[in-house]
Amino acid sequence: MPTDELDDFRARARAWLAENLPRLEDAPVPADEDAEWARARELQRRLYDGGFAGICFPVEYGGQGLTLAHQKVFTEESAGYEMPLLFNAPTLGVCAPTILEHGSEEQKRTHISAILRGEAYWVQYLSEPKGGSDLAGLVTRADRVDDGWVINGAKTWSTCAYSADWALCLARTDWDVPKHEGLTMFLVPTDTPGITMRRIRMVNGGDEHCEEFLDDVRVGADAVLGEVNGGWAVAMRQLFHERSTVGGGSPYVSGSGRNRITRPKTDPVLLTRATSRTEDPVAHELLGRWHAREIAQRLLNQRVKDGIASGRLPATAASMMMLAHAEVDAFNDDVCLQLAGAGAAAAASPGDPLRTAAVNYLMRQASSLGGGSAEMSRNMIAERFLGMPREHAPDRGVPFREVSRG
Amino acid sequence: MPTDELDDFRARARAWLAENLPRLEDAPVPADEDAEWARARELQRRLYDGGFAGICFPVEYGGQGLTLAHQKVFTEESAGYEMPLLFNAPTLGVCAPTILEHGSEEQKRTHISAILRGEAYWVQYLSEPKGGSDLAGLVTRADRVDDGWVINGAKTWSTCAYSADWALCLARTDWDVPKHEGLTMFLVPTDTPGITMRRIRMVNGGDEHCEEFLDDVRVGADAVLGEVNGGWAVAMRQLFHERSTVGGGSPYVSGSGRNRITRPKTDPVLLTRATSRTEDPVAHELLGRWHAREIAQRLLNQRVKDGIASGRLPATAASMMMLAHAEVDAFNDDVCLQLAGAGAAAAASPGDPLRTAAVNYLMRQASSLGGGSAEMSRNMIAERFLGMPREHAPDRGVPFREVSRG
Amino acid sequence: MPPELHTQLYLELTLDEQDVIAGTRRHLATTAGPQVLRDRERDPQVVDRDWWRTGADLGWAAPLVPEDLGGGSVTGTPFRELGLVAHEQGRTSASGPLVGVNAALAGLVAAAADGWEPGSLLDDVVAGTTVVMWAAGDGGARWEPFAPRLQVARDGDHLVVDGAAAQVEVTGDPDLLLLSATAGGVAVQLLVPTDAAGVTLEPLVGLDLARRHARLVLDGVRLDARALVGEGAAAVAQAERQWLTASALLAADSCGALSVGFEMTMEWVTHRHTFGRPLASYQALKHRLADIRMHLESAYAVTVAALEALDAGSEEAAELVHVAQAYVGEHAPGAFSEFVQLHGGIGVTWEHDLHVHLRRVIANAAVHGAPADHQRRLAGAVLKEG
Amino acid sequence: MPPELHTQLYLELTLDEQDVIAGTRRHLATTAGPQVLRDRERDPQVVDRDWWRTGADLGWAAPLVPEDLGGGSVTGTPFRELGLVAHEQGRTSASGPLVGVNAALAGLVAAAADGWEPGSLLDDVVAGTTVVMWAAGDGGARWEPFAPRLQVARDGDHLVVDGAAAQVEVTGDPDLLLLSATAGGVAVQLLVPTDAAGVTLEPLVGLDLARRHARLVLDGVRLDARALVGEGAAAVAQAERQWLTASALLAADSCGALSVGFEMTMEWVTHRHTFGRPLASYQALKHRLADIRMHLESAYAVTVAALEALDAGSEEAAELVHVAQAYVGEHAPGAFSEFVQLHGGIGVTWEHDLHVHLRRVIANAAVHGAPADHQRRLAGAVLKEG
Repeated sequence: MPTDELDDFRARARAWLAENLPRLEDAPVPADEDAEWARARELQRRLYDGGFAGICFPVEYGGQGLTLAHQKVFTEESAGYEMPLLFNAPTLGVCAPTILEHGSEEQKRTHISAILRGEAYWVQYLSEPKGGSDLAGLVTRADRVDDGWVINGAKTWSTCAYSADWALCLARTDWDVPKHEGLTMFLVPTDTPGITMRRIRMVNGGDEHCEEFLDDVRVGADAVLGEVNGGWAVAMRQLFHERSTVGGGSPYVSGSGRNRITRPKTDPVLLTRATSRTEDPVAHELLGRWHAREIAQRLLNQRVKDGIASGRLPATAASMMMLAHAEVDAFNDDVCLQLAGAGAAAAASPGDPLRTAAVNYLMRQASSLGGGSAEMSRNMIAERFLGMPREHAPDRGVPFREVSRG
Repeated sequence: MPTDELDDFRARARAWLAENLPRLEDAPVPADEDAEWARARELQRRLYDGGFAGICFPVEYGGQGLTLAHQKVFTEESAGYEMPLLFNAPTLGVCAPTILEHGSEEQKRTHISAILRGEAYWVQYLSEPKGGSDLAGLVTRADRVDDGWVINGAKTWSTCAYSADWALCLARTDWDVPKHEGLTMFLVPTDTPGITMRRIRMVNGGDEHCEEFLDDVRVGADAVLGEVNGGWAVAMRQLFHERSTVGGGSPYVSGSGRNRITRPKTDPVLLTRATSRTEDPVAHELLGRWHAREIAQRLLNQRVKDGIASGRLPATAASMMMLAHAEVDAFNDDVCLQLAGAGAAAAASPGDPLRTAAVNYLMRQASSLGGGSAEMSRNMIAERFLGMPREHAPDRGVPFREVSRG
Repeated sequence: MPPELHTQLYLELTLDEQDVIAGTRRHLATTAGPQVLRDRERDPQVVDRDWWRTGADLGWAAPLVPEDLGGGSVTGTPFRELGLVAHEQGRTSASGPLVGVNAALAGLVAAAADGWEPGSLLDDVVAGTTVVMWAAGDGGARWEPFAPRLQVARDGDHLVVDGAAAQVEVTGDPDLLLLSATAGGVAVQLLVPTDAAGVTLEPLVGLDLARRHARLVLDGVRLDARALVGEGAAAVAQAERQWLTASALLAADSCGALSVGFEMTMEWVTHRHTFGRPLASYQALKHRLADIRMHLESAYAVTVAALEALDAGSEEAAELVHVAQAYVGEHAPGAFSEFVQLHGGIGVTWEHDLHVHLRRVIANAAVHGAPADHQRRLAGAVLKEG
Repeated sequence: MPPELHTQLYLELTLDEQDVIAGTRRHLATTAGPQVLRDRERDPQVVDRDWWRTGADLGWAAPLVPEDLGGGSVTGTPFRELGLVAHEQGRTSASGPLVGVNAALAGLVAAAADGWEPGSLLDDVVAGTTVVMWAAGDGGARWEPFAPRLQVARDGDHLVVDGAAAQVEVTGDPDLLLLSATAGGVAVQLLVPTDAAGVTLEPLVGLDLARRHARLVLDGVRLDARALVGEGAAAVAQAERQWLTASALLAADSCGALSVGFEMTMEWVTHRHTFGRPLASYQALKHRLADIRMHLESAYAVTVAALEALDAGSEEAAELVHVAQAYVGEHAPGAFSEFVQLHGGIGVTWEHDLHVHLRRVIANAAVHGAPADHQRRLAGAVLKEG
């Protein structure tokens, strides 16, 4: 596209931002979580009114119909401004594009524009308390009734579900076919009677994840996204968009900045200073090893993304990024625990870096659990990328009803 | 038994040793390998003539018919004297007791007394070049002919086979039954026509292990040890006696001392001195971690042996010793390579400790390979000790002829 | 505990030891456990003085004190006996001052032999009516027992003490702290009543949910001269004894936590299915659990050796205690990290018990020295030997 | 290499780079490989000067030398170009002075810019008729480029040099050594002809079967004043350039060795059966190979980044070179150790190729600094930054 057009867009964005959004340093501090969410909705509405919401979404559903290049320009220009970052994941980055790809015309018109206007925050009802790595083995059921469906089951790990208006909920609609073939995706308002939501407290104090219990939740026939029993294809696209969003490659998110709910990583350099070990040869070797691995992970990600984009690497190479992420994050925690040494036991404040090192160690595996475990990544690399024999899976090709579920 | 008797035995042994065997410092230095073996045979003969050979072997086969306590006394008293240690493994510790348990009366009379007189050194023809951990999957074949058997195949990892007179050779005699059920153990003179022996050069310069090719090797019907197709039971006893010998619990070996062919381990403490790192905090933490693991291994071995002996632990707990051995040996090499640092590339002499650290790293897995791999130990611990589900083994219960062998 | 997993600190138990275990378990059954800790998360203390007195009735403060000073071991092997109690406490993540009290007692008994007059103190501690905890180190990355620096002035029969200790353990609301500190460049051991005028305890945020820590501030605190339990070389020797005692008991406690985490994980992988198979059937998981099981058995082996060497008064006791803490401290957090991984997301939730035990093993490998502190000691020893 | 395993240093190659690879492979095909090394184990050199001249004709000594000094890169990206050659040499465990010559050239080109007069030397080195190798470090556990200590006296237009360097590389029988040393407390770079009177090279026992090392003894060696290539800060800057060049090429060489070891192992586990199944079907082995494959891809990523940063003259070049050596040096020996384990006993025999490559990766992570040496540099950088 002509650079001129991008330059014009940049100038327009810059002017609008200066006029309409506060600088980060001037942004109001929300009194509580509700205020924070209300503020995000308000900011999203401002973007919409200004013509900067949903830059890569089609115009007919309320977006701007522009390109990834425009989105990148806007994200660059909006750095330093207060932005509705809470909307990025999973609403804009995951749920909206999935609806865009699989929704009926009416679903797209209704939901995508509501999202872009800041009127609907979405969440994913995917994982289940008994689920683990085997998403397709889920047991939440949706049974057909005269006027639609009735859903029963439990979901978990839905991020910020307490603030959500709508959920993409995957449920089993046919138990007599193999596991992937009997799933259906539903659009469910979170205030439907029968849904009980509970926040999950994490070991590091975080409580952004939720668990939902669905008891006789009734939805209409129009709640199905995509085909009945075609839910696995929808979920696959969701997972694809999730990876793009996490990996920074999604065209659908807007603005950048550290998400409030990102797990606070301990920084080994700060820790070395805090423990007065800047002259300690042991700390030096640890820091050097850590830094080399961190840089290696960054460079690996770039290489694999480029390789997949250019077709020089198969898409299955992406599992190496997941595995490296898990390994490097865990190593970060190992290094920090070693640096904290005897200082890990107690601290004057919860934010003390030595204590943070210890508390984060409790979450050492978090990167390996999120988005499929490190074991799944290793299986993927071995079986799909390297072509080694697949694990015996007794549930393959078997009616789900007959699968052993422990 | 009365302590008096043991005291008498000790006094007699002490007097005889002083009279008949040279102190280690006075022992002749053998001119070459052949001389070393000739010397071992001569010393074994002296023990026999003096009434101290085969202390725990029955009198009728040339032994002394005494107890483990006597053997321990003799081993204590013989410390500091030149002893025929080369006979201990595998001849006295492994092969002789196996013949004792499974041999015919004639086999026992012939072979055990020849061993005790120092006239026969034995070796094991067990592992095969294509074998790996799956000993029972061996493919050396013995086919029945009119007057006995004809053996074809290849064997490997036989220690000091170049000096041996006889071999215990395991071969497949029935291909139409599952793998464990078609094996037979043979007593084979190593000078039988058709046997070609080749020494294996190891990466660290050692060449004590051999490989043998058997081409139409003919043995008589009386060469079978135990039952035809009952060879697996015999091999199991061999492995049992091998573990006892390596673990220091065998009643059949005599004397103690470092075996010439033991792999030279690098000592991290010496290395720290050699690299002038005695004041280096990095070296200190490495040394401390290494020392803790070394001691832990020693204490684990003691605990597991005691536990199995008292029945408080099942025999399957022994695999933990194998696994710890592999882990601690590998860690020793890791520590040494780290301590050697930039000094690993070259040295003034082959014995330089920094170079030894690097060369031994080439053999880092040796402990994990010998006596079944670390993977086998992990399988044993998981499946037999902890009762976890067994690996799928497509060769289980299947005629060996039909087993996929790659 | 499931007998088929053989997760036992001692393979052989005397009848007396079986009684000790039974008594310990009875007391802990209803008063300890992860749920108790979650329920009392924000309470200043998890257990009260009555709870500890019941423990003292069971002999938890008696074994290290000679009979003529009011104590005594029912099994005849005081460290093995306390190791059993610590192991059970580790299995339940129990609260209470077991480690701190017995460490202090080890030093006070040595001080009494050095000529310090205990009066009725040891009797009261054995009875559980007085709680004295060892306070050492200063919360830094490298552990040094005499790290707190004090000013001590003499005023007639009294001492006047100023200064602070950045981190002392106050689990069980101690009456007295046996503070190892440096005054004017000299090592001292001081008994500081926590209710003396000028003493402030500022609560800290601890990792282990069962233990409580505080910053100790001393502002012109007047102490009886008898409060000076040891000075110079005597203080160093007493603190060494305290360190070995605390370290050995912490290792036994971690063995308990590790064994319980291992059992929970075996249970989980056995019953949990994925892709139509139990988790326990996946070779990669089997192998990791095999490694951990071997590390657990090794942890038992080193811990028992340390406790028995202390009982025997062996010359190797110090080395074996450092080996125990270095080995257990190196392996326990990593093993728990695998347990968490094998449990999936549930393992990082507050409601699950795993993190309670993981906090415990991290704290046990920090509160009186990290693995690196013990490794450095061992390096000193092996470099001296050869 | 098997395309399905994607073991390639660069994912995208220009046509010129494809030519470089093709030429390199042609030359190495019959002259390099583990069997060549075993056959020439006891020979003073593995390759002769003709061999190196053929390499020079292929451009192996040209890329770092500007065209006006007689060199030139056919691809326009000299470090990427040399990285390709080093990678192929690593795959075949090739002998020859590639790393030492190019390291020396990097310093000499910098010296020429500092005013040192190269005369015809650079032309001859580019042509392969003269071989000059960088000699630095002293074979100790910690690597310091200027570790050898010399006495240098001036005698009119000449220098008289005494001293020794405990370990210099002499692969390919160099005519000259570019020695980084300290004389009177000052860093110097000296060009020492190996055939000068008073120069002795005492052969050492090397680990890598393809490289040869010696102890260099200088006994009253008279050198032309031009032999002093750099002194003080200039010498330090030149040696830094030499170090980065050598380290980046060694990392590329190790990537080649690692890729070949990985391919051998994949081939082995695919075709080898045990208990009626291919080794490749065991999950524990699959997972280990998955980890190693990811480490290999990361090794490529860091090595390529280092080479490209050197080509770009980027400020980050030094950091990325240290990252490459720290990362590859940390992971490559361990990966090979797994390869050996997966091969079973055959992997520790002299006849097998695995140990030849393992020797190579250990030596590559030692000869110009161990991972710890690079880690310390990185620590210095990150501690300065924040």
